[in-house]
Amino acid sequence: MEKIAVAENLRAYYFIKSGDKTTSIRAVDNVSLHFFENEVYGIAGESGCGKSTLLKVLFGEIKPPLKLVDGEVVFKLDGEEYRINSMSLDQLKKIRWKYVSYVPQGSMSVLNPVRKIRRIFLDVIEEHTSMSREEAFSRIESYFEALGLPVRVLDSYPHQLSGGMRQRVTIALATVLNPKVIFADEPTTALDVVVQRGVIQLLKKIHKEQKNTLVIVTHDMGVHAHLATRIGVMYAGRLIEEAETHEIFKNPLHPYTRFLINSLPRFGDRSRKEGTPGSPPSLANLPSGCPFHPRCPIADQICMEMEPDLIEVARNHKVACWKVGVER
Amino acid sequence: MKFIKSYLIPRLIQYVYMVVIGITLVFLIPRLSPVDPIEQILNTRLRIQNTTPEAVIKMREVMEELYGLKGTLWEQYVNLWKRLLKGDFGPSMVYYPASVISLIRNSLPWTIGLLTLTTLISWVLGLVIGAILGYYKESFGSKILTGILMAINPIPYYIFALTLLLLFCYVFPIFPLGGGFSVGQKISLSWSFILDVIKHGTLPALSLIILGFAGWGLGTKILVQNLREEDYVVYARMMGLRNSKILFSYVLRNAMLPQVTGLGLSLGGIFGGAMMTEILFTYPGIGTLAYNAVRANDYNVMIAISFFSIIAVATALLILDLLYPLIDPRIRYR
Amino acid sequence: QFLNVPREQTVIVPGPKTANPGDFNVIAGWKDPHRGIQQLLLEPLWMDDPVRGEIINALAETGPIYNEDFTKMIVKLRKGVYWSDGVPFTADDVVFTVEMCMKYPEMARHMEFNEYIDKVYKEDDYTVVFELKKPNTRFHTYFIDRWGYWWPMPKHVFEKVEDPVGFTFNPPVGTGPYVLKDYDPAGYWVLWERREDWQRTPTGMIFGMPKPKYVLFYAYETDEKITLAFLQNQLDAAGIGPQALKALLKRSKYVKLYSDFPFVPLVDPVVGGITINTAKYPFNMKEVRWALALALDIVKLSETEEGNMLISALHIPPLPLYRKLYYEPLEEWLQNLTVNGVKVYDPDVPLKIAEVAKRYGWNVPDDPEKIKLGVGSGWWKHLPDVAEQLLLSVGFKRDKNGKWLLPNGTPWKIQLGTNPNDLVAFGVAQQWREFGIDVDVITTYISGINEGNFEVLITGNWPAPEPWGGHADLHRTLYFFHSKYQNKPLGEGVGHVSRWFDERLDKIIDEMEKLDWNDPRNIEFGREGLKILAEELPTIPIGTIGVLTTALVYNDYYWTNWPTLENPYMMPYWHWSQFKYLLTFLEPTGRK
Amino acid sequence: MRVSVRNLTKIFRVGSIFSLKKLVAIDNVSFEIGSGEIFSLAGESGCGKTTTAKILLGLEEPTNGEVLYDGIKLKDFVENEMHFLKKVQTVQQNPFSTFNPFRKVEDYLFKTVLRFKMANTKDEALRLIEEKLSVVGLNFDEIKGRYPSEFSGGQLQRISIARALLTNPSFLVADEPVSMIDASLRISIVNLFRDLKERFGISILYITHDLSTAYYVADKLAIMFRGSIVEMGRAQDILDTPFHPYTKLLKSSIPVPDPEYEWDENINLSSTEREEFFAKGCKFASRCPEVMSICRESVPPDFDVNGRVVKCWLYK
Amino acid sequence: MKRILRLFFDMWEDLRFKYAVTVLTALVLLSILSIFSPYDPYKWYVLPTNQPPSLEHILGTDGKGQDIFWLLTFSLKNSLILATIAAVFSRIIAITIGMLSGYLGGTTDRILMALTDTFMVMPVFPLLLLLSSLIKNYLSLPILGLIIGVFGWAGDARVIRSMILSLREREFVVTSKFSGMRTFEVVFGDFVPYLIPVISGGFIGSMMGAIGFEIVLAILGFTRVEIPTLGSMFHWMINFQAMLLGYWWWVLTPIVTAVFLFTALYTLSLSINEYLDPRTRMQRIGAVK
Ligand SMILES: Nc1ncnc2c1ncn2[C@@H]1O[C@H](COP(=O)(O)OP(=O)(O)OP(=O)(O)O)[C@@H](O)[C@H]1O
Ligand SMILES: Nc1ncnc2c1ncn2[C@@H]1O[C@H](COP(=O)(O)OP(=O)(O)OP(=O)(O)O)[C@@H](O)[C@H]1O
Ligand SMILES: [Mg+2]
Ligand SMILES: [Mg+2]
Repeated sequence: MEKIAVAENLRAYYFIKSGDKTTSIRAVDNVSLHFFENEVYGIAGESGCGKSTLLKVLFGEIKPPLKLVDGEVVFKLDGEEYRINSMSLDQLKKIRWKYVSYVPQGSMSVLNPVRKIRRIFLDVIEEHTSMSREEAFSRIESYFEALGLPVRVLDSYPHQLSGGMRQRVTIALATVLNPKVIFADEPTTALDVVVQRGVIQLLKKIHKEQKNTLVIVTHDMGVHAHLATRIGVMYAGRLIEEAETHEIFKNPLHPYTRFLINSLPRFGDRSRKEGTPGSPPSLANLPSGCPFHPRCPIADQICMEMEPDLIEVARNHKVACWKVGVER
Repeated sequence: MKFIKSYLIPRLIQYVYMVVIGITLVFLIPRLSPVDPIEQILNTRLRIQNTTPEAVIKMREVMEELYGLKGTLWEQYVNLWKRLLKGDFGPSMVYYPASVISLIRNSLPWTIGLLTLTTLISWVLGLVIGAILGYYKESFGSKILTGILMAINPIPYYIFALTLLLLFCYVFPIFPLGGGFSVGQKISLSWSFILDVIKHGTLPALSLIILGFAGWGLGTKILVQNLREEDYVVYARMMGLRNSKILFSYVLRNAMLPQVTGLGLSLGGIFGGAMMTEILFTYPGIGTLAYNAVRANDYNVMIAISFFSIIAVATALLILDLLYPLIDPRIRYR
Repeated sequence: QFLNVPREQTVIVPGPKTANPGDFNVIAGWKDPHRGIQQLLLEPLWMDDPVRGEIINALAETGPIYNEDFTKMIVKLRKGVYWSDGVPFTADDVVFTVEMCMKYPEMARHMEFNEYIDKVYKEDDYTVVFELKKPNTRFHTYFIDRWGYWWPMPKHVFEKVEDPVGFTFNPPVGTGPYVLKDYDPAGYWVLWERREDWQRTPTGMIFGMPKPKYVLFYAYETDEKITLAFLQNQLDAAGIGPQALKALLKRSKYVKLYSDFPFVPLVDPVVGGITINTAKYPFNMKEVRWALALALDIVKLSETEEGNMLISALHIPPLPLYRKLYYEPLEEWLQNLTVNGVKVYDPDVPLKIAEVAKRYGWNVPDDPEKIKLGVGSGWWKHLPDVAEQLLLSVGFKRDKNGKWLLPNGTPWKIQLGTNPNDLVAFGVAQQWREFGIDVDVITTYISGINEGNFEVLITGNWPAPEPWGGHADLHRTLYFFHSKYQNKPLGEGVGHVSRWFDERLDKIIDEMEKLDWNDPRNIEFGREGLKILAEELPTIPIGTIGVLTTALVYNDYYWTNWPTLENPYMMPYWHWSQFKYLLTFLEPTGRK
Repeated sequence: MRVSVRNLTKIFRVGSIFSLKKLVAIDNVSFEIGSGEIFSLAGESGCGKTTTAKILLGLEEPTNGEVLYDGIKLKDFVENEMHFLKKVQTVQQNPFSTFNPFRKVEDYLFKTVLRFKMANTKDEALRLIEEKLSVVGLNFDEIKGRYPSEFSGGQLQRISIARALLTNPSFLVADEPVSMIDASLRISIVNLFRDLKERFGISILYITHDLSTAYYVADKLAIMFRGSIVEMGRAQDILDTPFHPYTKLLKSSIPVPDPEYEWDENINLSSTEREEFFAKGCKFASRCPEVMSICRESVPPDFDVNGRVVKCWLYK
Repeated sequence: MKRILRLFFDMWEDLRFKYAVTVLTALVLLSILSIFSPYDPYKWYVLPTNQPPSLEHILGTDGKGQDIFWLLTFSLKNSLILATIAAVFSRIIAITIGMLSGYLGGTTDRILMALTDTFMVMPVFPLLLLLSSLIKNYLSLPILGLIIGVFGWAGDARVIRSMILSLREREFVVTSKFSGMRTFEVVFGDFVPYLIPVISGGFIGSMMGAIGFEIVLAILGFTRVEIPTLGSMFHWMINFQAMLLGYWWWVLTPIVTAVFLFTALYTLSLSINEYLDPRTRMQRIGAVK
């Protein structure tokens, strides 16, 4: 499998100035990962651990107060390499939507309220291709048909659509140009389970037909189980475990991941389950050593002093924990 | 049907009570004060003529009769409505026996012509330029222009207009000193007449446009600055859309909505006239009529102007509310 | 350049703006007649001219002819006068107009006519007879035009009209030398054209041809615009404030002043000053009123106008006629007038004021006589000590800050009503404050003045009613003070708002009313009346106050031979009825 | 405490005050919550769960029907407001909006103690607060002087529960108390409810649309759809073998955290949510896979199936 | 107190806030300086008229023989007092009506909103003219302030009402209720913090409105022009034809002051609003770096 994007040592901090002192929020701290062609990569982790920030960095959308402190993201698209974090806005425009697109968190407000859906699609197509208006229209309509979305939606305004429909329209908008990589930030959160199911099915369908790389962020492990081929688990701005989906669910190695998987209630099982003890750390003021050690039941001295690296402990299974896997 | 019952009728009820309460206040304010409008007319006469004091008292009676100032407050109020509903605003006190309606009819076309045009121009200018200023708020040019607008905005209109007058009527005598058109011009639809009217209207219009533009521009700028951070604008930028497209189809289109209300109110407010402009440029219009009416305590004229202006603003708001769903698809007649 | 008539044949003067420009029927209602209607279109029976000090017979051929007991008045009309539409003017028109005015309460003179006229009829085409219900020695004054009011209207026009009150009289028909040519539907200007048959009007018959073919009344409204228009020679005459005058003098060499010093023309028969409500405590005390007068330093006060002030100590203006008849004969009496044993009159005030003007750079003549001609006679001395004694004598006290307390111990605060730009009034307030009296200046219109709702005014509510100006008779000034009008409780309307009256004056008025208007004994009574007013000082005449402080300027660019103080051939205003006569004296310069 | 809800109906007038259009948010709902029982109310969004909760809390007037607390009518109960609030408490959906960001969190705790006269002195109050905080696994020092923004969602939710416990309530209404919390914290909160029930015998109305947690804690479960309860009974029974087609759909739509699990078919969604509210007949008819003609005509009554209430013509 | 200080220093980072505070402080100081004025502002003709600026009279003298600089200090003081009165008064009405209407709802709401609607459509300027020409005898600064205030509350009352309506539905209000808090505690603890941006913005806005109205009224001669205010400075400047006569020092003084005053108030309201709005606040902090 070809790697379509590689990220090395990403560090992205929010710098917040209040009064005379600046605090940095280390939302993404030393994260390295890569994506293969035609895979669904899921990023899991509890809220506020830096998932959205990571996605923004990967997409090249870095604006104050967020700053990329270290690392870079390289895309290999049609044989060309793009160093996305050192590209100008004009250069970025050329690859966006054609090659890389983005489904933002909270689809409710990303559609221009006073523009019909059709016009919004047209805006995107006109901007990135040289299609004529008629071509564009037929393209949009056939795409909607292909996705099983009602075509009449095109003539509605965003507010006339239900939440689930709006989310699906946003997904269609992000994929209408058949991009190579799609970043989706919590595309199903805040949706009803029934609606959520529709959205997940839509994403699956697109992935199957377009064979592109889908990077999906959510903290709902159920969604990951349905969609992802590989999963990366984040904690406090770091990637702490990465493996194929089956592996993560069957054999979670990091204590945090273990809590995450095991605390999920399941039908037919009312036995008592334990959640992760303690509460997540503040990214502005991380504990020393492994950031998870205050909540970790198996932590010892080294965990408090030194931070573990993410290393491959089994085939395609990486973990950042002193207590896990092969000797370090 | 649903629209009529659930939206139009309640909205019309609101319209009616706004007008009724408004007129009532306008009726009450001068009447609850100790001012006697007739006294002023008598005073002027007394000063010039040798009218005997007895004659004055008799004249007063005649006048009270003529102006509907007889009877209790309530009777006067009922009478007022009787007259208003018939479209009769009574005679002017100063220009007796001319009817108030005829005075307003004389002034209104000028005011409407001047103010509709200038309001629209300054609104459009303010909207477009303000949007650009807000959208590129970091740019140097934007900061400079914003600064200029902020400095112009608070200059009292009178001073600003007088400066224009000195500049373009005296230092560079390009424009006439005032009036609606040249003396001796016959009102017609000929080119020369229209040109003449434009020439006379330019300076008053310019003064209104520049100051109006500064106001609208600053207002729009702030709106746009906030809109710039709306999710859909941020996302449009992420989608790689051109700035011009984002500015006009995403930002401006949305910035327009709140400003449309302002426009409606201003257009409705036209009935108040542009007092200062009219006084300074001796431009015919409702403003001087109102000004002189206030000074001469010409009740009927004041009530009529207030009446029209309340009706106009209320109507503008009503029309706006009815049109709003056309401009803003989010709003429906519920 | 924005005028579609030949500029060199046109005189342009300021006019008022009207909201109802199409209505020329000034006999009905109370609209402004000075858009050219009274000046150019209409002629009265008699015209009063304060500048020349005489009554001009206009449509009337002679003065009024009364019978023995003043119950009948005969008016002889001028022959050969035609209305502007070619119909001859006759006694029918006069009778018709009088009867019409008696019929409609909205019409001019309705009250007076109904009170006095028993019958009016024509004896022949040029003789009108008024039979009166009761004797009136001054009945004819209702027909004298000084600043508009009653003019004969064309019977042949009005008799066809169903509602003469609502009738707009457009196009108007008149006996004056001009006819309406055009007017602004927005009300800013009216253009008049000289009649082809100007000879068939009283103006033409008495004074000859009015020189300008056109007269334009144009409302420039503000001083700024008047100045700018003047500088561009788009205006031939104007009354402007001292500040605008300065700007004008600085920039134009065609400015011609009616009088160089003071620039305020001495032509209007009014006297401005301090009007006091003597029905209100403590102004009912003569001592208080005198104290207020003596606390003023008139010379310093004149600084508010840079020395450009007219002065009158008496309750009539120092017009040439009145100087001769009243000021000069009373000069000695004034000089000997004492208050609290101190002589209070200072005859040299004009010269001192001239010094002030000189200091401010105005062009002041050296000849003291010339100065007095412009400024007037003397005024009261600045005697704060006397003022102080007067106040103390009636129980006032000063507090430790030197502020005056009323006899009951409360602080004394005067409410002074005036106009927002009356500098003299502000000057008066300043000086009284300096003397220790608190003054609240109210610059907005005060209501209920006639009902007594005020303390002190410096406004158009003159200290005394105007005399005729063109006639020696002072009855018009005095009779408003008659106790039958004045002796009313607060809240009721009165004759003169000061509410002051005096038995001695009552007697004088009653005597005057028995005498023919032209009887020289009137003059003696007038002097006695003035003396009483000066002694009692119910109000304090000053001379020119803010509203009167306007310079009369002419533009010599297109027209010359404007009237001046040295050559006062006619009342010099364009808004007075005499304007039609003035126009006959003008000379075109021939400039294009 | 025993809570009985009888024939509860809530009709909202939609639109302006003059409008005649009605929206039946709750349609003739009856249920009973036993003492020391966790009763779960589940269903898709907008089906009327929150409205039911609000009525129970006295925040909203029912259009029809009544609520009885231990046999006492809600209206009479609410008369004595402080007493009512003391007995009936609430934990809300979103911990981040439960507290005013401009208020210190401890304010709420002290106010609750003092206003309900749970303690007389500040020290006593403090002791009480310490006690309840320890129940939810927090201590006062962590909270002192801090503003809501300084806490994580899980902490806030615990504080919120601790606050509700301060008055020793007998009945707790928890409206989606875990929907905004991370998966890893969710279970701890739900565990807490279990403990409360077991240790203090508190009755709990647990509103959620997360059926797996309902399965985990609830004794009884009611599935709501468009204002009506379509299925009600023992939680485990319902979720193990759902009867109503809607319950089936709901259950099958839950993304099971198991990569082996696959959905069998694509579902069909209504694109506008309002329509179903105004349909006559069974409101689920338009997307029910087992729809019959009667479903479109008349509203099914409540059928009793194996001790379960099912509102579906299939079980006639 | 410490919080307020910190707040201040935080905002001080904003250039506009710096400008606004600097200018306003300067202007307020200037108005306080009036205490030390060697001249009584109600005394005229104490100095030679129309003198250009000199060491003795740094802004020259006017046509009334007054020192323009010292007159300015009084004018500023009075204009600021007037503006504050108008602003406070209109805020009181706006807050009271907005809160009552939003909180009580029902008939009260409908009646109050009917009144509010009406005030929105009233022709403010003609009525202001009318009113000030009517009660002239009593037209002191505070009364003028009150009159201007009467016409300046409707819009904000509506905004406050709608904010209360939405705040009322916020979950934390339920929490407050279930914590046993009383109505006034809810209003002050829960609502007021959210209303503060609107109130402060409205306050500054109505100050600007009041100063502006006073200027217009004074130019037309509808106020008591003897009282030194910015408006009366304009009144006399126009009346004495200072522009035609080229007395630039007299013309420019009130203009420049007005421009500074307005821009400062305007930028202050901008920066306060932005600071209190959390979203833009973030953005601003980021941009400063
Ligand atoms: N614009 C910003 N300024 C300052 N801090 C920010 C900003 N955006 C996010 N943060 C902080 O950065 C951290 C990571 O945020 P991020 O949105 O990436 O988390 P997340 O994992 O996506 O969380 P969620 O599941 O809630 O979406 C959080 O602690 C958040 O408070
Ligand atoms: N005050 C109100 N006025 C009008 N309609 C309302 C009102 N409150 C709720 N509704 C409507 O009643 C229905 C039920 O709402 P409710 O909030 O009870 O649903 P819910 O089950 O809690 O939904 P969610 O899962 O989204 O919280 C919805 O359609 C809602 O739009
Ligand atoms: Mg996120
Ligand atoms: Mg809910």
